[in-house]
Amino acid sequence: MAEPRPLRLLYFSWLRERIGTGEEELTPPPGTDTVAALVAWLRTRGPGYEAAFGTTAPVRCAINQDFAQPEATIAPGDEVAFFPPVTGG
Amino acid sequence: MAEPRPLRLLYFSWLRERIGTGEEELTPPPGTDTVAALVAWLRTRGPGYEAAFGTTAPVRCAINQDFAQPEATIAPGDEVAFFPPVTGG
Amino acid sequence: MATIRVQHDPIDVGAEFAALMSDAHGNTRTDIGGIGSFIGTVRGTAKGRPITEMALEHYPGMTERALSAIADQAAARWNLLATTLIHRVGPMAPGETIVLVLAASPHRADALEATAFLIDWLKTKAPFWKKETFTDGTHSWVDARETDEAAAARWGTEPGHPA
Amino acid sequence: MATIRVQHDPIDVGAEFAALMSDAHGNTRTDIGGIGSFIGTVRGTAKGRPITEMALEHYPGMTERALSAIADQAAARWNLLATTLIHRVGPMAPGETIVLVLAASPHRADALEATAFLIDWLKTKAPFWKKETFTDGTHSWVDARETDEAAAARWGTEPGHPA
Repeated sequence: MAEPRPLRLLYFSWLRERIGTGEEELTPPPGTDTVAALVAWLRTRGPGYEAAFGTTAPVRCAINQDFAQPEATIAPGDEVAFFPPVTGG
Repeated sequence: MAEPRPLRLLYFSWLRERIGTGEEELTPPPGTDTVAALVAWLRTRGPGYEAAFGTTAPVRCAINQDFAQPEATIAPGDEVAFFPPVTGG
Repeated sequence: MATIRVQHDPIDVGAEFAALMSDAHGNTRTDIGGIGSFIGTVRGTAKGRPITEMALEHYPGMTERALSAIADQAAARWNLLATTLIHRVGPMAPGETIVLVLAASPHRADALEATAFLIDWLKTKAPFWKKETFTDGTHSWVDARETDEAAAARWGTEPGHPA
Repeated sequence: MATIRVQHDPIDVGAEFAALMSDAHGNTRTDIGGIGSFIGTVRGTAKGRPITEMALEHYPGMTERALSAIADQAAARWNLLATTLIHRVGPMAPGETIVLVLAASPHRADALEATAFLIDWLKTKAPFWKKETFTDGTHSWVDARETDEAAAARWGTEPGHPA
């Protein structure tokens, strides 16, 4: 079996500020295979994560640079980004 | 009574080319007091006018630089312009 | 605040945009949030035949009145901070700019809708006429298009003015 | 034929228009009849308070993918000859240009509709985030607006992509 590869996690805007980093590599526990499950696990990692994911403020996700819904599947090695609704233009 | 003042007549685009001038001063017969009556009289003035006004090609009119309908009233001294539907932009 | 101009000289799009973004003292305006624009250019063919030149004739005096009335209508319908309507006259080569419309607003919906309105009305209510010259030297006055009338009609009419 | 760019440098509207009107050999294109444009600028106030700076953050990589996908959608829906999408990132002063959209077509209806579509989708589907700095030094991330979602929704969705 291949070596398990970590997720590449990216945070933008106020999620980056609350978590305290814009990028990290993490390997969540086995079975953490959806966006929703990943968020639930991240919230256990400390007050910064709780401040980022534990409020009513909407958070969007992209897997490998495509928008993804909470039920979307994540796989080892994926680039998973979290950010608020976009406000460019 | 004041001296009767002629109309200032302007022609644009292919009306100008067919009539052979872009501008002239004319005093139509008494009673020529609408755009339609003016056009009817102009058509009697020669083949150039007939070629300009006597075809099915639509002709627009402006009195004193405002668009005017055939039944609009004209008065001595008015600037009356004839032209095809506009095609700028 | 409308800039209305009929000119023989080429239109400098960048300079007109910069002018619209400047206040009376030459400082950059900070009340504008979005600018809609339409730029009309001379196409190199007409009815499938190549052209060498497009010439624009107009009705001096009435043209400026008509363009001002169109800008006034736009200002009455949308929240506009600045409007630019510049139309060239005389001979032009394929690829050159015939007309420039700019509409500035705090918000983009107003800017974009006003831009569409301004060019739709300009095309049907301002006294300009296009003449195309073909490669064999013949020329042809451009016919008005029913699609332009339909585009203008969707905005309704202003009171007291024929459509 | 889409020009997609994310840049720190100021956007030169006149230069981008000239580039869009030029073919690969530097000659003026003669197939274009109309160019629609939207220019977004930094307003000097937010929620009634003056700002000193607007900073734009983005998601490098995904941004370019998203902008390309938006341009592709526009090209699939309208008859477009060229499209330009340029978005600035980093700090900007009030009055500066944040975004430039250009859509060129043989005909103006396509150019204008595509312009509105491009900016509506860019505002809701491209990963940019705005941060305003107020005169007292505090800063605030701009909240997404429901009106932007509604504006984007009127164009429908592309197959296989969430709205």
